[in-house]
Amino acid sequence: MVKMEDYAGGTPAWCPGCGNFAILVALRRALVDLDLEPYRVLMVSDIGQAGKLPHYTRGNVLNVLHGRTLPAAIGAKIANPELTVIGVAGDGGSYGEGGNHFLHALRYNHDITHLVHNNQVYALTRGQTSPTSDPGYVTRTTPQGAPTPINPITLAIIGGASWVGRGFAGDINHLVQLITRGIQHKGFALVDILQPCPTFNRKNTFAWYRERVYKLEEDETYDPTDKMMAFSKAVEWGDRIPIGVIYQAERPTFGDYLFPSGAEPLVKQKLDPFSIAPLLEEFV
Amino acid sequence: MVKMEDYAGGTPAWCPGCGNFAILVALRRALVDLDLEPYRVLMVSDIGQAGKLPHYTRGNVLNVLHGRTLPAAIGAKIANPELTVIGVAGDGGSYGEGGNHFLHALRYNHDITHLVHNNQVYALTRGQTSPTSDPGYVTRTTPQGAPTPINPITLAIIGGASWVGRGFAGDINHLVQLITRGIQHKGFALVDILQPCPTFNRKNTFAWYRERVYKLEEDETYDPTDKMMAFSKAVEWGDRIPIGVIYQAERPTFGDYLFPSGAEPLVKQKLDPFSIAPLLEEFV
Amino acid sequence: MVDFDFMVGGEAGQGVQSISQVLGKTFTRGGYHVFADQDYESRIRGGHSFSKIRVKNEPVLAVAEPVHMLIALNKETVDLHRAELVSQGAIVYDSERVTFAVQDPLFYGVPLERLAVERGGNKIMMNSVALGAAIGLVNYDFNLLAQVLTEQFAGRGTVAENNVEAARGGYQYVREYYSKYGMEIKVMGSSRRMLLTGNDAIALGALAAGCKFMAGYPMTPSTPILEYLAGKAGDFGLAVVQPEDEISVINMVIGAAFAGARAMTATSGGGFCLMVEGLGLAGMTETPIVVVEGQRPGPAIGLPTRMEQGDLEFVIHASHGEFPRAVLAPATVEDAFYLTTKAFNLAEKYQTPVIILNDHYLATCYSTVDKFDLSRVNIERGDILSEEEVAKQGEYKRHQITESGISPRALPLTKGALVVTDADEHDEEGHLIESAEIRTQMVLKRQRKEKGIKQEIGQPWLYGPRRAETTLVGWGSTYGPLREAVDILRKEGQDVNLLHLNELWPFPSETVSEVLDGAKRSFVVENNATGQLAHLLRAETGKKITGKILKFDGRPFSPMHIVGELKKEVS
Amino acid sequence: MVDFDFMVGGEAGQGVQSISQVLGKTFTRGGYHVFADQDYESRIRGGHSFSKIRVKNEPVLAVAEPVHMLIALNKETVDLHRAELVSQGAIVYDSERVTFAVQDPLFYGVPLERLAVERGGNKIMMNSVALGAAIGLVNYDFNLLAQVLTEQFAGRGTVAENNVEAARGGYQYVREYYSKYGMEIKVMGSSRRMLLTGNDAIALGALAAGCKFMAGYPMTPSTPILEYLAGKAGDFGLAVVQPEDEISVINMVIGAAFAGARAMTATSGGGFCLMVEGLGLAGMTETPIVVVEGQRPGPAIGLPTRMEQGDLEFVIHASHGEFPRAVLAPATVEDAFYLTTKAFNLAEKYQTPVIILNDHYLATCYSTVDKFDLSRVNIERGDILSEEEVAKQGEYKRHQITESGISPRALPLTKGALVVTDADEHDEEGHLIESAEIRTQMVLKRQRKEKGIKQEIGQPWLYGPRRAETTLVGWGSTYGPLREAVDILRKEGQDVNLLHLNELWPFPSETVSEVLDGAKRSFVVENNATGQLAHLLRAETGKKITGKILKFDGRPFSPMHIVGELKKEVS
Ligand SMILES: Cc1ncc(C[n+]2csc(CCOP(=O)(O)OP(=O)(O)O)c2C)c(N)n1
Ligand SMILES: Cc1ncc(C[n+]2csc(CCOP(=O)(O)OP(=O)(O)O)c2C)c(N)n1
Ligand code: SF4
Ligand code: SF4
Ligand SMILES: [Mg+2]
Ligand SMILES: [Mg+2]
Repeated sequence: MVKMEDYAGGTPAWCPGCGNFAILVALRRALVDLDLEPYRVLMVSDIGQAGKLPHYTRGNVLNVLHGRTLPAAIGAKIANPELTVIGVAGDGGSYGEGGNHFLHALRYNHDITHLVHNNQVYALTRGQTSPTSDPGYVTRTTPQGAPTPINPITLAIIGGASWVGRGFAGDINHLVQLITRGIQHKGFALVDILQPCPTFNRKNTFAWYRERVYKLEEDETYDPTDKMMAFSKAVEWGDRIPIGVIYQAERPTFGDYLFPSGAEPLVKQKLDPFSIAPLLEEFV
Repeated sequence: MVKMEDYAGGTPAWCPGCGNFAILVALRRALVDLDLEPYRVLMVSDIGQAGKLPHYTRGNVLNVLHGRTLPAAIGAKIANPELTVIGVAGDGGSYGEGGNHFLHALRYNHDITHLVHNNQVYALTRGQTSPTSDPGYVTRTTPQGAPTPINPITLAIIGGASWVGRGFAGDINHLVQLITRGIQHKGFALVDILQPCPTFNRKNTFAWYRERVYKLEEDETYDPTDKMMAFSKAVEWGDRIPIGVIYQAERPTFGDYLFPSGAEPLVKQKLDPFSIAPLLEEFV
Repeated sequence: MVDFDFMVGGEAGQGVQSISQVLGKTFTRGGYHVFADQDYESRIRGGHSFSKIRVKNEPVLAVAEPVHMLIALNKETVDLHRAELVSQGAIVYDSERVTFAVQDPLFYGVPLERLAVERGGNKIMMNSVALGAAIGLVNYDFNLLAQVLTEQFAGRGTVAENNVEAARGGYQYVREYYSKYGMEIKVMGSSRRMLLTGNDAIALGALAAGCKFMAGYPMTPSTPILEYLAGKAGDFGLAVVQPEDEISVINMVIGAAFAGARAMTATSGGGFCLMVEGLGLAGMTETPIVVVEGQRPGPAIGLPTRMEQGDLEFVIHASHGEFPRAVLAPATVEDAFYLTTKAFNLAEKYQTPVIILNDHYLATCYSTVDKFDLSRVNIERGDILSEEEVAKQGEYKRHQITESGISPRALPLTKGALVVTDADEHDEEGHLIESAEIRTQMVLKRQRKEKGIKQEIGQPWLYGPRRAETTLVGWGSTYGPLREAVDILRKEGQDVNLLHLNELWPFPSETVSEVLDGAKRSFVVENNATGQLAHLLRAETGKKITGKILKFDGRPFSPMHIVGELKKEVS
Repeated sequence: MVDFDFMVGGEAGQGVQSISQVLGKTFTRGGYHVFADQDYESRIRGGHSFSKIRVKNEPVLAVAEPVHMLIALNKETVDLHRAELVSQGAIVYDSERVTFAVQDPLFYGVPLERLAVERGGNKIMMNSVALGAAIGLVNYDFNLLAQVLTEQFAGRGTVAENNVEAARGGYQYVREYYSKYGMEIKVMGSSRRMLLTGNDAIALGALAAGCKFMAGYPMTPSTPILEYLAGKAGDFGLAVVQPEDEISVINMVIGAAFAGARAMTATSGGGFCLMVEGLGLAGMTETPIVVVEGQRPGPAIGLPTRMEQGDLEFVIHASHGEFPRAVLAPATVEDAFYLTTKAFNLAEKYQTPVIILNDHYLATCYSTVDKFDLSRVNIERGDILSEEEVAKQGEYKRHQITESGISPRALPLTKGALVVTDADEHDEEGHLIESAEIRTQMVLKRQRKEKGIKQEIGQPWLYGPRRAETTLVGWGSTYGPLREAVDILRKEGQDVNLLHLNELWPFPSETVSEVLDGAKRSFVVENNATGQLAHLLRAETGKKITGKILKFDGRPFSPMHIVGELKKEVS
């Protein structure tokens, strides 16, 4: 049985009161609940406050360039599908610098879980606007206020993600459930997490979110497999903000697509130069 | 009065039967209809068969790197809003290599018109899969058939584009209208054009499209300002494919956002080193 | 003579940098010269950061080794830096929150937090209390501090007033309890010199040069340039945008420059990597752009908030294919301003990219500088044809082949001219070609521009005698420490001079060769692990440098470190 | 002795390349050696493209200047290339579709299109008719051609048969009408040698080396590597993916390599630009990756389907910061195969990126090559710890500091080991740090790996005597033309040798210095405009090359061109 101590790591370098602490605890608890030993888990993260998370727990870790979490995670998953691969990144890395990877990961349906610490700001670089900053929010690079943001939830649903959830760092128990389900899902699971950054985001605070979030799980009529219903929830933002599993569907993963009849994990295959002998004949 | 000859350019290096010829004619006619002299127009294009178009007509031309049409066009438009800026690119450049720029151009609502020659294939590089290849379509890089594509029309509507149209290279008159309206629109106008590539796309031919396309303009109940209606048309693909203005809305452009109280075009401003004298005091 | 070093240390978030800046301004106003550096971690709160602030009665371009006063915002600062203090030094710390096992005679306890609350109303103002205490200990003029604080917090209601009161609390406390502290800094006079960082100087340089378009994606150490310009965009009618990524950035800059606006960006090595393809596009389309590359330790993310000079050869060879470019690496804060204005001129005159190779050290250190002489800033836009000129000339060809390699520009929307350019190889009209002959002509045309640029490249700076037994060779921001090292060594009787390069490419081979010919031995001093200047210099001149003094731990050189390393080398 | 040059020319889409390949295979099977190059435009239909196919009774590595037979699929081909024909030459053309004002005695008209329709059923088969005619004119064995065509179209129903019949039509026509044509090529024997391009060789090398993950984004000239591997993915259990862009590509490759698969990509300069930041990430995280960079003329898009060696210095210095890498530039098609297998070994043994610097010429030219000796291919994966080894060793540290600089790898999902790495500077465990000491240690550790790589770098090839008055210095794919140029010059009595570099970085300075010391004068021969090897060589050895023979028109060197240029230089 895996225990919380198995996932004890270094001391976080985050600010007191940062929403990231809750996400760290929730991820650790989810992994414990799933009884996954750390050596079975690969966390891929990028640069930003979010990206530091893997250093504060245990597991295999590939920390990459800002915005490149997804391609690195995808490469690793294709090479060894037996790894549980979890992406960890910020809103800037995921939707800004890494926006193209995000867009295309949605349609390919890679079997990885992507946690986005969405604090609606570039935190590690000290508070510039991010693609999810609320419109009008003033930052040092947008003295006139931020422009129209993107909505990662609608994009994910429309773009082809097979599992889309939104969590809130202010509700750990709910977040544990959400991350657990995301990891269990076979296919690309986006977990967009509302993460207050008390230092640089003075608007979207714990209190601000608490007043607004409500759980989809509490609405019995809500059916996350209904795309149009999911879409109507996805566009909600402002007075009421839904959290929970917003959308889910079953469709073949990229692994299924790549090797329809299955294949030995690439990393386990034998390397044999003589295997190419028949190919040489093609060139005679 | 501007005439068709004003827009006569070099001899196209396209294959006989290519859909690009019709797009070239349509663009020229639209510019003539709009009575825009060539020196008022800036065509920004990238690398690919589509990207060669500006060489075959007249105007100011900035031909850039594969996938980079949009940022270059945006930079030019911000610097000189008096230019009519038209982006010309393929599906690969627009939605693959340039996917991130596309995603973000939607939300910023730059006042440019972007023509995508969507042949659902990488043509200039000789026939690899593109982000819009029909699923299962076999190319040299996808012997197992192409994976799930993106739908640029839904993405554009959801992503915030204020004007979204789809044209067909097999219907020039309709295409002329569409491009004209796109250019007239104040804000980001995406004109996705179904462009048969007889050489590398043996599936989506003129005949294939002809059997399927129908004009939204012919349906009197269709209201492109109704987002949900637009969305329901946007997801149509297969037996019936709508062309025409799919979505339109009015919202402030990026120029309005950047200079809410207006500004002299950047290129017309006087450069004066002494203007910074007051700033030096800040550092005393 | 006054040559006094403060050091302030604490956690990220306690205002170390702000103390350092206010202290610097306060002494600058009193006629002193200040140089301050910044050492901080890549985190927002906690950890340890510190700054040295050197105050001197004559120009100063580096911090010195010994510390005279340590302003400790937490206990760790004392533990870490106690040993760096001179024997007569002072440690200002919060006597009510921090206790030490051994009570040191240098300890000057001040109830920082209590006074902050009592006088300012908020414990966050303990940094102002500390400022007051520091000023008080050296018996400097409190009014100058009060002035600076007031301006610093102008427009924020009672905040300014409260901070001044907090500072006054610290000031009065030390005047009362520690009036017999030995070292004094008297006001020398009144000065309107500026105190600013390399980043500030570059941002101001860009504005002075008429930069009208700035696109940037945040990246340490260059983010402040983007932020400063964003703050001035409204007033100066320039467009400042933060797009989705650095690829978008560089291509927007190219678009804006093509349309006719002076355009730039600022990034670090990682962001620059993403701009490399665009750099070549600017080269091919002959579009004038300015790119600031603020180096930090690599590869990859490396040490985001630290110092390195590891990108020299990368930047000179960046992008596939061959095209002319200029690379300028400012030596001082002042140099950063003037070189930035020069960068825009070179870019437009030669229609090609110009790179300002900055680094974390110069980007973040504060230096006292005379007000920039704006009459020295010329705006040379090169050949841009008006409508009339176009009409006179007949058919306009964007890439006309000329002897200088420079083709007159016309800007789009010039009646009579169609401005056509292509990322592919093209003919004079800008249309794509396959011809071997035209290709050759176009390569040669672009190459000829390099000759012109080379003539405009400033000569390396020589400090000390023209010939010396030992020549130190440096580049970029190490100038200050190197210069001081030469002073120290010469005072000790050693025959040393300094050859310093701040305009690096096209490489000023002749002067470098000549100076090295006069030296018995030569040493490059570089903040990197391989000696990139030595490598480049050998490629350009054939000369082999005797030895390399290298440092690649993410920290800048200090003069004494250079002196020490050189002695090891030549002993 | 047979040394016969065919040239085939026509529009894009007429099958020039396919004729060249089939002709090449046909003669290779008869015991000859073939070398064929490709000249084509960046378009799919129309324009002009051509190929030279040289057939020799002994090994051949370049095409020669004079053409013995011109196979003209259109009139333009005759107009453009008539002058290149030897006086005894022949021009095969469609006598019913093309007419010429002056009827040349060399004209061998064949009703290509008519025979294609009559015999093959489709005018598209006129290229097969032309093939038959060419074989017939030189009175070669038609059966060999029929064999090759049959295999070429295998699995496509009657297409194979129809093409053979079309070819037979051409063959019979010329045997009937032109049986007295003077030059013959007799079958020499039977051979199972291969005919393949540099791209083919690299793709096969990757498969032989056990590459299990290939990500690529199409870009000339490297696309065929991606396409070939995609075609074999199913059979060889390797994953081949075409992601959204090159940034995704390189980071996927890094992810796959980190997880433990041998992983690679192939691109050109423009795509490589976008991979540069990832290259540094591989350096920092010590992840073994192989990147093929197929050069073409730059900057920017340049001439997409043409030849240049303009990226040498870029590739050696690419990415900010400093880390070890290897750069291998295959000299021949055969070399491309073995160097590719070596690239994977170097990458894994030294856990760092290895770049195969290919170019458009080598990528696309066909060469007769002995079957690759698969027993020469060793798979050396370096230190990878098993579960047992990890258990024995105790705590696993991914970036353990060692004398060689190499830290034993464990792959994720090895029980007992947590594999942790970071794009930031990190400690032995892989966790990010701020410490100056650890930073220094880690930089030195990575740097030490370069020593190991340097020892494995093969020595430059020396052709001709060890010492000569004139030494030509080349690198990469120019080996064939250079070697032949040396042969020509030596036959003329000149004392010339060739120093050729195919393993370029770490630079083999010692041998290069030694050989140059023996030469009175030396000339680099490079397909670029600045002489990048000369620059690099001087940086590494201090030696100044006497002169540069440069070509940058997008076309490869021919032996005679080199001979001519050298004579100009030394006269
Ligand atoms: C290519 C590149 N550009 C910019 C940076 C600088 N950078 C580091 S973190 C960051 C923003 C992080 O924002 P986000 O991803 O939202 O993470 P957060 O810090 O808010 O958790 C940026 C721009 C970088 N490291 N690399
Ligand atoms: C960075 C980069 N990667 C790849 C290429 C090669 N390339 C040129 S055109 C093209 C694909 C073009 O496809 P698309 O945009 O759909 O245009 P089409 O030719 O189909 O009109 C590619 C991959 C390039 N020029 N630059
Ligand atoms: S800056 Fe914001 S996101 Fe970063 S650690 Fe502090 S509170 Fe958290
Ligand atoms: S390859 Fe396709 S897109 Fe390109 S010119 Fe030919 S038909 Fe048109
Ligand atoms: Mg964020
Ligand atoms: Mg296309």
